Amino acid sequence: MDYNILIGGSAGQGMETISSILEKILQKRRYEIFTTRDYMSRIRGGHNFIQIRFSIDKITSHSDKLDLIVALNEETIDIHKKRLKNKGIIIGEKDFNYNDKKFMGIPLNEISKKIGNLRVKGSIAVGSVLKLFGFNNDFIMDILKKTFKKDELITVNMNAIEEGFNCLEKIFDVPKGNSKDKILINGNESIALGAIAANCKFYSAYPMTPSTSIMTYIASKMEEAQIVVEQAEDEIAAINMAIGASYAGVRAMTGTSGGGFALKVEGLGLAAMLETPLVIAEVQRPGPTTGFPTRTEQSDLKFIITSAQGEFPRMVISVKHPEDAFFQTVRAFNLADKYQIPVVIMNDQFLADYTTTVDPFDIDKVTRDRYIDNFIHGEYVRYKITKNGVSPRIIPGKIKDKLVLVDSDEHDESGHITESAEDRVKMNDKRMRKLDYLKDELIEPDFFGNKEADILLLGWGSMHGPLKEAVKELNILNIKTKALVFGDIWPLPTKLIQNEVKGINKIINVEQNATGQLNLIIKEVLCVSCTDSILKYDGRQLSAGEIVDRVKNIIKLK
Amino acid sequence: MDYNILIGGSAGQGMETISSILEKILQKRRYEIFTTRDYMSRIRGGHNFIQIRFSIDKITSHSDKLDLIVALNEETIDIHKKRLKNKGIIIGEKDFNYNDKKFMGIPLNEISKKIGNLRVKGSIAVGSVLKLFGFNNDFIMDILKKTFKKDELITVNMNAIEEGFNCLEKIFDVPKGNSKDKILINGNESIALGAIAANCKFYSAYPMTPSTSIMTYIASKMEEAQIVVEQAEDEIAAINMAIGASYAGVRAMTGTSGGGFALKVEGLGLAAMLETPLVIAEVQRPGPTTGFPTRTEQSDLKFIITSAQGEFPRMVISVKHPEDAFFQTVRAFNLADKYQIPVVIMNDQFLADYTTTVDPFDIDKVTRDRYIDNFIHGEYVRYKITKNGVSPRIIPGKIKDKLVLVDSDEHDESGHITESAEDRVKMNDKRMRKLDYLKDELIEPDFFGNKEADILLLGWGSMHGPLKEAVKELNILNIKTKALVFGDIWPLPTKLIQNEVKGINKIINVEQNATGQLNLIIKEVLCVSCTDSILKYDGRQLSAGEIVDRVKNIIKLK
Amino acid sequence: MENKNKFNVTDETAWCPGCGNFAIIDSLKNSLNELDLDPYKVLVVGGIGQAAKTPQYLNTNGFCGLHGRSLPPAVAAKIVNKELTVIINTGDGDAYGEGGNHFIHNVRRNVNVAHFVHDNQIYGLTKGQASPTTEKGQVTKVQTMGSVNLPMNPILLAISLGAGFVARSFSGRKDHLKEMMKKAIEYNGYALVDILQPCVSFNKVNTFQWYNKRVYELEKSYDEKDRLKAIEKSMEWGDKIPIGVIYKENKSSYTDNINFLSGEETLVDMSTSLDTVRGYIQEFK
Amino acid sequence: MENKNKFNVTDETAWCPGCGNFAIIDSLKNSLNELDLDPYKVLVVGGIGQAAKTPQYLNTNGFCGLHGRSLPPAVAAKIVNKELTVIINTGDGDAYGEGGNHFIHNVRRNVNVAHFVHDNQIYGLTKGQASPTTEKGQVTKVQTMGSVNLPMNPILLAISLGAGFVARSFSGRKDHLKEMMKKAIEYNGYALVDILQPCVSFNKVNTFQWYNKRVYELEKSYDEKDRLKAIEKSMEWGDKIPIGVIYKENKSSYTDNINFLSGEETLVDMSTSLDTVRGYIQEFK
Ligand SMILES: Cc1ncc(C[n+]2csc(CCOP(=O)(O)OP(=O)(O)O)c2C)c(N)n1
Ligand SMILES: Cc1ncc(C[n+]2csc(CCOP(=O)(O)OP(=O)(O)O)c2C)c(N)n1
Ligand code: SF4
Ligand code: SF4
Ligand SMILES: [Mg+2]
Ligand SMILES: [Mg+2]
Repeated sequence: MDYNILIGGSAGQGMETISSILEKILQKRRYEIFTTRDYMSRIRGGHNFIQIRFSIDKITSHSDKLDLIVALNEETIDIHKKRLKNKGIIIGEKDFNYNDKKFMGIPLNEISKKIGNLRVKGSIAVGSVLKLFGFNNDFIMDILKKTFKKDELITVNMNAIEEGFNCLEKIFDVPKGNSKDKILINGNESIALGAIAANCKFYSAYPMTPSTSIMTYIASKMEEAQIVVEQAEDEIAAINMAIGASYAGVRAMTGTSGGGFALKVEGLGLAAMLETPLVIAEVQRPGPTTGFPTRTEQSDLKFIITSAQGEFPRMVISVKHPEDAFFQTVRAFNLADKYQIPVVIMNDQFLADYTTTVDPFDIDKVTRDRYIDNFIHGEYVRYKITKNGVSPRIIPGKIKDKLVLVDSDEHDESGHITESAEDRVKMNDKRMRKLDYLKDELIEPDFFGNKEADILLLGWGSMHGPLKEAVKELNILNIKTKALVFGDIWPLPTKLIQNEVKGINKIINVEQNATGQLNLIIKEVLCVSCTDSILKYDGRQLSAGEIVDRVKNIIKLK
Repeated sequence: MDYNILIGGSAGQGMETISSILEKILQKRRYEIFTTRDYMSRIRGGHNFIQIRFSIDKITSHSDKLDLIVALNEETIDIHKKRLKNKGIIIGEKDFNYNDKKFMGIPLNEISKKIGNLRVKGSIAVGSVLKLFGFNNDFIMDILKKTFKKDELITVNMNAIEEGFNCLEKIFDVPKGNSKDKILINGNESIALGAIAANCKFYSAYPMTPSTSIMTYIASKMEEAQIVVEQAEDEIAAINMAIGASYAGVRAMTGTSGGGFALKVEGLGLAAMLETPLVIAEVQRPGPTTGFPTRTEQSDLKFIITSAQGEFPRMVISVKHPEDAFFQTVRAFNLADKYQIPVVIMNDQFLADYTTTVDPFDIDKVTRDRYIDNFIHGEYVRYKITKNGVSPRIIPGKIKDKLVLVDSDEHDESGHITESAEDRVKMNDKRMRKLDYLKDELIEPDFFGNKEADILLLGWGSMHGPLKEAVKELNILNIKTKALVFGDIWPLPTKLIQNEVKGINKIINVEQNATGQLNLIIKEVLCVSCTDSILKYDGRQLSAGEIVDRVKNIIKLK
Repeated sequence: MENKNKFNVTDETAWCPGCGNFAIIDSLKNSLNELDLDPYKVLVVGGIGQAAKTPQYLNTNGFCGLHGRSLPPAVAAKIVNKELTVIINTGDGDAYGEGGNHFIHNVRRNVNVAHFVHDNQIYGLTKGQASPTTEKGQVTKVQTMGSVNLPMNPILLAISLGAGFVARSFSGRKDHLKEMMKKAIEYNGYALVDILQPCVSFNKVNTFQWYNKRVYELEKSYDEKDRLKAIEKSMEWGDKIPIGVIYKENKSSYTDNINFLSGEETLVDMSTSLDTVRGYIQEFK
Repeated sequence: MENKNKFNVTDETAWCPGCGNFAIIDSLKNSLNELDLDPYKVLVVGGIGQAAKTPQYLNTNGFCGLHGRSLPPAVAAKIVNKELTVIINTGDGDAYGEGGNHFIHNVRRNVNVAHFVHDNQIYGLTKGQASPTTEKGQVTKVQTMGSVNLPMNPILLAISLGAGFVARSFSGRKDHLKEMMKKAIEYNGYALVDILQPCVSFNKVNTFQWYNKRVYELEKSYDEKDRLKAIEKSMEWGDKIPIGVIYKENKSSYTDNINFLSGEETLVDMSTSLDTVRGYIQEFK
């Protein structure tokens, strides 16, 4: 069982509210959910759509085949009807000028006028959808209360849903949901929660789609959780504030998308040179420059791993799904503190915005390892040369008579500017030495599929979900496939891949970009090259189905 | 014949004037010259030195062995005396508390007091140096006139030189110089001249060592050559102004060092997305961040070739020596105009500041290819899809009723924002297609050395000079060696190297950085890896002699 | 929108119904039309944001660059080709937030451009965060405890920096706005018009009504040449908000100050001869 | 330099003999000493430049970050730990040029820090290009035709932006400077002291003598609380240059405005319990 509902219309028609109500009902009914969002870069008008897929099995990708289209305007039907399954149906305003046996009109205008509020059309449609699946009105009142808050709005929307109920008959036969009590969450909210769980106390950023929702979520808890969320004047200030906050002793974070990251490049190097821990979230969208602000791509990888002048250690983690996003964010703070380096969390619009059902994050697994000294015997110098390159760190103003001097110029152990060749080499080596230790902590890529496979798919970050489903499906089709999906991506973990590529004649990188950046970094590190590529760079996420088709195409099995 | 003079002292002691007078005299005497500068990041005090090497043969590297030390303070002797050759000598103030048969004191204080100007000590020393080499006072008057301008200063300095003459006797036996009539120039001046020769009309930048001298030179001709030199409020403004100027129709350029480039990353992507030609000079210094502001390194390569979000074509040229810097700058403008892409000229402090004698640049080889249309039949769209990805370009305001619309959002052929997947793919492909054509224009690396060599040295940019001498010397020592030095470096030209690596068992990358970045990009592109590396990252340039020693060390021939 | 206006090209925009941007673009088209400019001789520059989409909807040359970076390419284009009428249309976040440094330094540079800031006191395109002109205390999804920063006064700031033409208008007074725009375009030097613009989607405080109730046109007697008075006037904000030319002073602009740019010939038509360059090379002998 | 000053640590600097920076650092040490601050509770932040090397030569905590970016880390450090006395020492290029955007927005943010700008009206470390405060017409190796930009008036600018403490002093008046510094440090909020500082190596126009002849201390009767008068006073520049507290107004600072920062406990000592986070996660059910 696997149903896929598309809700389409123009920005400002309240699609977000409708779909969120529907999702919550499905969640309460214990289904697994996977919802993706396709928005234009505008506030009103245009064409946006949301696809809610639900199932009794765990699902990790959207699907291109639709069971139901909820059309808030006629354009939606034109654009999406070709994706309707054989038994699929379309619902929409009964007055739409559209004749097809698949179309079921609902008198949205009429009913909303009757109710006396033109903004309840969406709720009427929700009622009709529920009826199509044979759901009763359990849970709805609670959800409406949380959504609308004002009594008056709750009542009219409840009425609207009930009216919608009466418009249609049950069509789809769905088994009862039976998942555990799950949370419904997206990637950015998971990162934000991870930051709060890690005890991040300072988040400075400048708004930029699709990263803004990290800031918005933390800001929603600012007062209660006592976290400073500072909207900086620009991205340069944002990162430099975060570095100052970290220097002063709290865990600090900044977040942005590619264009904002470009402005933070100098600051990234500063964090590394000062050896001040820093966590940066970079949520990708298609470039170059402004590109497609509200769409998805994975094209910033090479940029992020090499950005800033000079040479220094950094860690880059690409998050794979909401749960991973949560725990990797916590880990990012721990690694940043342990090695006193910048750690970049890479995400993309797809994972930033898709919502899915997952087990509640297990808070007991969260650790907060600060590696900060509270006592110092004798003289304190900030940049003591040590075996693993990490120098004892203290918080300025916390230990009597101990001073913390940091400098972006090359410096000696005490943090004073040096011009000495010898000091320079020592300091550079000290900084780079951290990499040797960091490499031992790397998490190898996730493996899934058939150990005896002839085909190896490689992916990273958010491609995890679609690849997981694709591999399952390919193996069902008897196309023996396995996949590795990298989370830790720089430094690149090399053990598993070196094993898994042995004897494989089809190595295919599956990436949401045009140049196959994962392939390029694997070449650089291991001199191993993919034989084929599945790439997409039109701003729309590869689905499991698409990956399956393209693999078939590559092996000429069409 | 090959002499090496070091002039050392603290900042503010006028070393730049002394050495410039000495260089000019040697130039007039038709010697080949190679002068390197070692400065601290301060205006007064500290320890700075200049090494003037001259010869009757072409020389392309500094040397660590000294024939003569001109010590303006005692510290200079302490620091450098170990580098003195057997027959080398030291001159300095006769009152220096220094006893050694190599030391020849000159009464600088006494004479300058007598002359009545304490600032002429340097000129006295110049006189003594000239005498040591048996030079008479030819050319001096002319040079002093150009240096000091004011009559009074010319006279006292002439007196000083003559006094200096009388202090010592001839010691070194030098054959007469016989080079052609050459110019004495450094790398940054050559880039600046290249820009003027290319008819660059707009140079916007923010001062940053070691790139500032490009701006300073162009500014010195601002009025006469009618070039707008605009000191921007920051590097972001600098690059965005240059892009605006280029859009409006002139050739425009910006320049900076790594930290400033970090701030220009977003603008780099903008130039690429708007398809507005742009030339950027990036003059490297040791990082991370502020690092060593006045010293040298080649550690920005990977950063520059991948910087900015998203994927787009760019060209990166690392300049090899002053003549190359001149002609590559001209070529950079031509390529930028031809492909409507950003072209980055990479330089470093070593080549930026070293002065050497070269044939006057042959202006007849300069072409100015603009690829701008002056007539348009029918409708004009800025981003017409074409076979080679380059769309016809016109200057706004120049062709009646034709408009030029550019946008950093993904756009259609007319420059209007699009959200279409199809448009996106077309435009991205169009932009990337330029790379296919650009690759055909790449200049393969310079080859030198023994065709039958067992050892292949690889370098890029300014390493050209030291490598050239090193290869010559190694072959004289019967260590059969050849070298490839990349100028065009991204996209990487691959033909020659693929040939030259065949059958070689020692491939050694020689780079002024810690991670061997050239090796890494060769691995990425060709899956060819160096067997050994000669790396240096203490801010001091590898000399030919050092390279020879380290090669010997690698092949265990010590 | 008049159809005969030669700056018209489309009625399709990405703006919300009721947005103040519609009135601003109409006034802009009308002012360009009344000044009888030739579309191909006009360049409109935007950064990124809702306001910054203006060049997309005009029949002129257009440049939509980076968020916050509208001024640098605009002034450079003017320096290169002063025959172009160069106008910047962009948001308050773009102009005063991300672009603040270019704002303050371009007032000092005084290139002859007209800068029209669509000041909706909010970040529109990114869905409603505080901008530099957002009132203290205003709650948004990011400023959940209310904005704590003192709002910026762009008029006062521009005058303090030495701007020679500083005006305010309101999208709800289209004719007034048009006149301000015309004056700004005609002024020789950097000219700022801060345009109060309701954002119906995200600014629920500074609505059309809010502005409409408060704005008043400067009295006839007002002396726009008195700098100190202008500063005092520019501090007026709250129950009454003056609109009009708050300060004006004639002075030479950037291209007047550089001799080779002050003549008839524009930089885009100049060329350095190769003989000149040959001479420069000889100087290194 | 008094040897007993606990902020002393070295007499070795990278500054030129005769530079105004020596007097500034002396006054700073003396003011810190007289305020009886504890070195480990003081943080001095610089960007990059000659002035910005100040933290290198002090017995305090020090942060030398990026050119132009001294304010963001400084204010963040203060927000995190308001027990630290946070001072910024940096150049005019750093503060008003590259760092201009942080300057204008941190005035608005009003965090309790003291900002001491060593205003030598030139870029020192990079060898003498025009800074935002360089006089119009001044010739440098880059401004070969003379600087064409209107010089910025930082005092006027800061007041216009709403700063609550704005002062000017001169490195040649060490006691006056010390008093200004003390007041700025004690002021609750963003406090600017623009310090006239001769650069003997690169600014041959604004020399010690030039300043010394012109500066005068504000009359006793001067009312530092009258904003409009302060603005008028701040426009005085040329033959006579006023030094002293030009404007002062008491108001709440950033940490006063955010309830959980306004108490005794500092952010660096706060912690969000994991139970709280567990609750947040439950909200997604
Ligand atoms: C470097 C960068 N940072 C952030 C953004 C995201 N962004 C786009 S528009 C905008 C603000 C829009 O506000 P404003 O300039 O006031 O324009 P409005 O939409 O209100 O007209 C932001 C933050 C971006 N595109 N680039
Ligand atoms: C991003 C960046 N751009 C440029 C520079 C080069 N730089 C260092 S200091 C400086 C200006 C110094 O002037 P100012 O801030 O007035 O300080 P001063 O040396 O005069 O005290 C510049 C441009 C840099 N270090 N980083
Ligand atoms: S979001 Fe606001 S500014 Fe943007 S178009 Fe809508 S109403 Fe206008
Ligand atoms: S260059 Fe100027 S500012 Fe810098 S130390 Fe020397 S005199 Fe002082
Ligand atoms: Mg706005
Ligand atoms: Mg300065």
